[in-house]
Amino acid sequence: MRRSVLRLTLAKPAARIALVLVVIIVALASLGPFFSPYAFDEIVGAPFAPINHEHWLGTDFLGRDTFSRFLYGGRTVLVVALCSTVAAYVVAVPLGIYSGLRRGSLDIFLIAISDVIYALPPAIFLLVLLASTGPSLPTVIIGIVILHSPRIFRIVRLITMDISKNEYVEAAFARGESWAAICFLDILPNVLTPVLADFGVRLCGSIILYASLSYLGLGLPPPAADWGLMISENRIGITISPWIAIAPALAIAAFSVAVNVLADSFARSVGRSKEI
Amino acid sequence: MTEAIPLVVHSLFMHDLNGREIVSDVSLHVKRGEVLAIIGESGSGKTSVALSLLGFARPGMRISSGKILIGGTDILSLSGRQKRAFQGGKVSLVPQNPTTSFSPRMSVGKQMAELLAAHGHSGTGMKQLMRDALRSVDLPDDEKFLRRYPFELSGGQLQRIAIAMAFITSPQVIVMDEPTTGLDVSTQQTILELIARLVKSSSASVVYVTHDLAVVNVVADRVAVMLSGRIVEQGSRKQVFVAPNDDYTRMLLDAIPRLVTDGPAAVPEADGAKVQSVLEVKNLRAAHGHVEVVHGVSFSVGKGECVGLVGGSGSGKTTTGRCVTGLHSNASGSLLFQGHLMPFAVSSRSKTDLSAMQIVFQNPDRSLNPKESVAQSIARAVRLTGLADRAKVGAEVRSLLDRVRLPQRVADLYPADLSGGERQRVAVARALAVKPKLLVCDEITSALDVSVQAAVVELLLDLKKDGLAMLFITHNLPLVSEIAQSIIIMKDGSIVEAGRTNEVLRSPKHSYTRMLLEAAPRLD
Amino acid sequence: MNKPLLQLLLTRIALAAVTLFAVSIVVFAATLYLPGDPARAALGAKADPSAVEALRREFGMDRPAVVQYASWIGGALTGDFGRSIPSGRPVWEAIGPRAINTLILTVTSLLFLIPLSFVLGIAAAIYKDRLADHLISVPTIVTVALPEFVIGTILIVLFAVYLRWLPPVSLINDSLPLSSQSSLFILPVLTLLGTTLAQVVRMVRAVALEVLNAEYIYMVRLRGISPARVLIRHVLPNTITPTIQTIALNAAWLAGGVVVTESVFQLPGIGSALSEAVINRDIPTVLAITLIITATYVLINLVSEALILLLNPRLRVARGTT
Amino acid sequence: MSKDVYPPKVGSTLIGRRDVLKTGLLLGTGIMLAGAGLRPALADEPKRGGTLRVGLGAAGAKSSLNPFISTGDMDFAVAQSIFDRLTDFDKDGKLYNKLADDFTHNAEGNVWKIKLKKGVVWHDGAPFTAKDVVYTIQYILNSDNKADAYPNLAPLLEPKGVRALDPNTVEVALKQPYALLPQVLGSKVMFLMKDGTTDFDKPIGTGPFKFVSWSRGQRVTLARSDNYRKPGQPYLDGVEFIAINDPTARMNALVAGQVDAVAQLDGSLARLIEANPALTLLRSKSGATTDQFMMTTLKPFTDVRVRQAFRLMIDRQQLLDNALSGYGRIGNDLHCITDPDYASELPQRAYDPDRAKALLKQAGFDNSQAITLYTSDAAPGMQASATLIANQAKKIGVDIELLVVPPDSYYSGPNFKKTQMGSSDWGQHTLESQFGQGYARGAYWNEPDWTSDEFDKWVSKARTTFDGPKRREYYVEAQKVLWNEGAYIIWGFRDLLDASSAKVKNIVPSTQRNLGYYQFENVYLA
Repeated sequence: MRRSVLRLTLAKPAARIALVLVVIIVALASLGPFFSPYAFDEIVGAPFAPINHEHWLGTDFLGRDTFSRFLYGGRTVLVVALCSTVAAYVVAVPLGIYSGLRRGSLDIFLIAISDVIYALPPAIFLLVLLASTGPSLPTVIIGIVILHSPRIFRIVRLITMDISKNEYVEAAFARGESWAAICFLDILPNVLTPVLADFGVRLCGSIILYASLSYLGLGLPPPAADWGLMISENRIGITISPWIAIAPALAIAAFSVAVNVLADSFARSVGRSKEI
Repeated sequence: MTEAIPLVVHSLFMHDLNGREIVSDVSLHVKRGEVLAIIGESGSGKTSVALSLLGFARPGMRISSGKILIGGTDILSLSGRQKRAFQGGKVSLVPQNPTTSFSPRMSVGKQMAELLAAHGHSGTGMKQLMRDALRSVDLPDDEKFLRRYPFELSGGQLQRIAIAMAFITSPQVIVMDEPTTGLDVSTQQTILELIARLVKSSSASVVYVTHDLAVVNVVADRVAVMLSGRIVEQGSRKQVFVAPNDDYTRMLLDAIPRLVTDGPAAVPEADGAKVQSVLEVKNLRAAHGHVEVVHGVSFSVGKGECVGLVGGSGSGKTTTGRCVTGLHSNASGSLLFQGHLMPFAVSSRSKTDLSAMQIVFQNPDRSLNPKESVAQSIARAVRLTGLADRAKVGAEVRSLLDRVRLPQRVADLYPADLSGGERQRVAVARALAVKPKLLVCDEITSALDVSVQAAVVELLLDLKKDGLAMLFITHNLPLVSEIAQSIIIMKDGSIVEAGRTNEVLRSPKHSYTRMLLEAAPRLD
Repeated sequence: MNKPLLQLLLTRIALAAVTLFAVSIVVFAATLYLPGDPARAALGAKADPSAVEALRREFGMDRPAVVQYASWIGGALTGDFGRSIPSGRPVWEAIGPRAINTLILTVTSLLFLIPLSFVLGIAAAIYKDRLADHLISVPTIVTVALPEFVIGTILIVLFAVYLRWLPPVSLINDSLPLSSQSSLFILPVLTLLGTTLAQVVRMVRAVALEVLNAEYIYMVRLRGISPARVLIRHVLPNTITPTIQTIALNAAWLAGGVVVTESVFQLPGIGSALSEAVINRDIPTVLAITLIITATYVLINLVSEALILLLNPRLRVARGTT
Repeated sequence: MSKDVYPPKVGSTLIGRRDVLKTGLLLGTGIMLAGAGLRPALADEPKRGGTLRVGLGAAGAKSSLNPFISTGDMDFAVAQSIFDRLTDFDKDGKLYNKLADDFTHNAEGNVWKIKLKKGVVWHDGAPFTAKDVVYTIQYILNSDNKADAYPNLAPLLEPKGVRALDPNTVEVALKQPYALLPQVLGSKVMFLMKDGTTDFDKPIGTGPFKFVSWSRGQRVTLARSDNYRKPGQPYLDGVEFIAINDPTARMNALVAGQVDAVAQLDGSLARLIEANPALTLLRSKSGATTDQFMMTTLKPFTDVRVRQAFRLMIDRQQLLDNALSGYGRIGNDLHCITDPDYASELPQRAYDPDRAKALLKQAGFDNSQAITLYTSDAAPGMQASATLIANQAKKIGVDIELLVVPPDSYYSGPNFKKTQMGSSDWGQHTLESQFGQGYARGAYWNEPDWTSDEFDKWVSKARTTFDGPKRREYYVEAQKVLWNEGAYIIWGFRDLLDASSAKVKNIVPSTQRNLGYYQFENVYLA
């Protein structure tokens, strides 16, 4: 069953291309620094030098090798996006299952909290949060977790309520199975598939949020190489050396499109495999 | 010759998008005023054939070759506007499930008017037609009724409107796709009568698609039996029912549960000595929220006894079953299980009580965890008995599979890979794994095809022989008559009649029981 | 209006009010922790401590937090958001005209977003897996993956710097009628559309697919109703309701997206006013704008819920049915 | 945004002595000469008409039309167009008379008479008189008005010390003799307003342009003043100042023709402007700096060897090339390169990482402790130079961490002067005003809190010396102390860079400030 979902997910060429892209970009971000011709903060020439055989993407506003910075710059985005998204699931899925299965006062409390967080526009929330605590990566991650969690929580809760109406869950209760067994064997595996279908969209959202924060100067401090920061700090030269901003923008876009396509394909195949 | 016959299907082939043949070489014809019933089990292609008569194939399917002549015109050769003039005009459809067949955000009156407008009617003539049509299906014909939205009407009312709409344009051909399946037992009967009446007074050729042979008996002039996309037998109703030529037809006929008024009597009764009761329910009351749905029900199930709990939808039979198994705790009264008092909530029952009573549900799709293989599913239940050794658990799983007559190879399969009947057996095996004393079967056969139903019933009879007590909840009277020694008839949350099965069926005392008996289709 | 519907609406409104109240507390508490003394920031680092103290007193920043909150929320409820610390003028005076610009920006975006997403989403659903679907789905899936500032920057380079069709910077002149400056809104609106359209189109497409495959649509079609009528009278109404929530969420996203978009185009709206206020430690302005945006957000959700309730004949009719 | 304007760098108490008088007289002559030679030669006949649209930074909600409280570039540019001063600095930094006609003083040098130009008219038609000057000076001297110039004037005189002798003569009685009064009256925040002015909602000045309308922090519209004292001028029908804080957006707006000129261009874009025939690069070799400072009150910079080491580990050429794109001059850890008394004879400090390392070792510098450098994009090349310096420090094993904050809250932020290192920027100054503001004991803008008895000794000696060459000698001695022990790392002087559309003629780059000191009376559109 699981294998068939995977096969279905990758049935379309678009999904396979997306997988290749994801692999390439993850490899680029994690292994890139080992292959980079220069250090990310090394001054190698004049600012905004054009593309040449030595500097494959020219130099940036300070005269650093753009290609090297590009190779270094993917880590933070991917790590922040991945950490925050995964952490949001880690926080929200157990709470959602608990809330959906047991209801009660904790459920009402959690719903109320999620209502309040829902009411805060994401960008505004992060702006005020980072302005009041000072920009730091852990805060960014916590902020994104806070934004994602209630949304995941709601979905998990609804799906759990839906699943718990299934007869196999009732049968398990009637048989005297423990709460833990029911949560881990009956609810969790069945919640995970539909919930993970959104993973791509959320990861994409995290990437965009982090990149936007970077752009507003609330991300990693310079001289760090970071795709979002690279776009904003070189924006001034966009008409001279458009590729400096375009390379990281493309990487961000390609990664998040690819993740989106994969997640989409995954979601569709989950839908289809249910009908079989 | 063809001019005289309103509907002729000539060598129809249909394929799905993967090129699999769904309908193979189907040819049939229906004369003016004649009713042809197409019978088949799920996946036989009968509905595909029915829809193709309107020049339509469901998504994922296509009509690959053949001719469908409606009044001499091949509907498949028509395109766009011309075809639409036929659809709803010269050939109309009565759908299977009335509640999902009406546009939810438009009043029924508007939907009727829309149909008539599309076929050239307008003004007061149209209004008159609508009123007549509603009266002909015994519905109110006032404006207020026409302004109602589909969700405000019952399934039966909606199906009446659907039927009215099928007849309203005086089509040459009317296709009815399982028009009573989605309805309650008691409603089924009246709708069936209505259809029979309308068909008789109309000159249209009717194609009636169903899986229910008993229904066919009421309406059909001729019968076509379909299996795997082919018509295996076609003939007059009498010929097919009395002297079927095909093995499959015979099998279908045999599989139908018959109302055997002397059946259960054949099961040896524990004579003289009073049967030791496994479960005693006393004055059970249950409510959904603040609405009481079960009003003081008392009955008992003896050791090795099968009690049939029969009723229509809303009778409270399912809630009663759920109360017994601890899944519905909003209840009062007392439950005596194996001689001791048992609380209503699952969470306050003892492990031994929980495993001593098991429930199997109606819908096999939802009763197995899709993420667990058959072996995993059953093994989980086996482990609850305290068995931990891997090899021993495995052996127990294998023996359980044997017991429900499933081949060992299904052990590693997932629910998605199994048929409905197989899933239901896995559910039974899982229930048996904890060695219960009482099995509550909640409509366990009603989602299954007739032929599969028969096999499951046979399995249950086997289990009963082994001494397992059963509470068999169903709406299907003939089925109960085959399996239960005693019977309880419920209506609106109360027991209206109870007793030995053969006695109740032979001489029903309550009018509702009589009605149910009459509604039960028979083949003679 | 009938009773159950009215009750439901009132419950929703009450819930929204409670939420907004909770949010106001959270935001107010957050600003108390903003680093940097707003009074000192307003007077300059070299300011005389007694002047700082005086300003703190003048703005009531020396009072306990609860008292500050009470007086602030009391004022906000009557439309008085206090005075901006650096300028000493009423907050509303500064952000009022800017709020209008933001309103124009977001409302225009919505006016394009809604019909466009329905046309594109339903078209993609009808032509599922065919060329038209791909032509709609591929660009939308790409734009949804791009942050506002990337889309904005690309649009500027393309339409303003190279093609020179549109102004790259939205320099709105308050003394001229806004109608004469519509070209200044085109690129910002396109940017906001780029980030939101995709999600709504995808949602509409998914819902429309479900509707198109619903039994009642087949039934309507098999009654010989023309495709156009099927689309407009049956598919569309049944697609709208489930997508209202998505549109509302995206409208709310627009409210947040304006911060980045306005900064990319230097459009004087409340989004850019917020960034400025945060930098200037202009707490009253930060509070006012956050509250306004959040209130809009909550209001949009409320309206969408009300619309869903009103559009649902089940609740609109409610003749004794639950 | 330069902190030259907000918050203002002021405060030197330039108490002169009796013998300062000679200098004053000399300056007075200089004023005349400079005034005479001001009018530039015009290549073409100026055309009348058109509105100049200028894109520049603004201070948002803090923006005001009050010329005495300046905030961002835009407010200053607006004040420059509407108002005049008594004296002013020309493009090369020489003082000349603007609305003053002549300065005279008594023998002691503590009572000055200022003759005013005749025929100067306010925008509302009223004549400009001595009463206006008296009102303005008294307004500034009232601390309630929070005028930026208050600290400049308050030490010099009491409000009652200024009075009008006749409509064209103002008498200023100082607390002590002081020679540099004309120079002080030419400082940037010393605008003149009309007698009786209480608010600035519709400011009235004597400048070339009069106020039309504004929206706070966004846009100010000005029109030609028809009664401007120079006949036929200004050529422009009006000027429109448009706030565009983002440098990229400013550039885009210029390229797309939304504005005709922009102030504060990033060096990296200068090449682009030069290559584009439709645009003109405006470049002024000014004495402005973007620099770094080391807090002498915080470890490890309490040790002079560490300060010296940090100055040696800086690759100045790279900083100039990469942080300023080559638009500037290399610095020698001294301010005020444009001042005649600048110590140009001191050897240029070279890049010497080895010696830096050795010095650090001597000082027992702990390489494992990171140094925090507080910085921002608050001035051209500021954050870039900080980034580069951190990078260069790494080469000798010194770890510098950047603490970056948004530009607008840099100088007013809570961390300013609280970290081991900070970034700073200085506009064009004379040595005298630079020493007064940035090097005086206890002065707030003495950013590194650096003090030296020896330095103070030479400076006070210089101030009492009126023999030019001798005075220069003392200044050089003072600068030697700075060169050896100072706490600023002055790696370069940045050119003031602006750009305009090629059709904008006659913006004459000034060392004072961007876009020709924002003086547009000679500017016309071709």
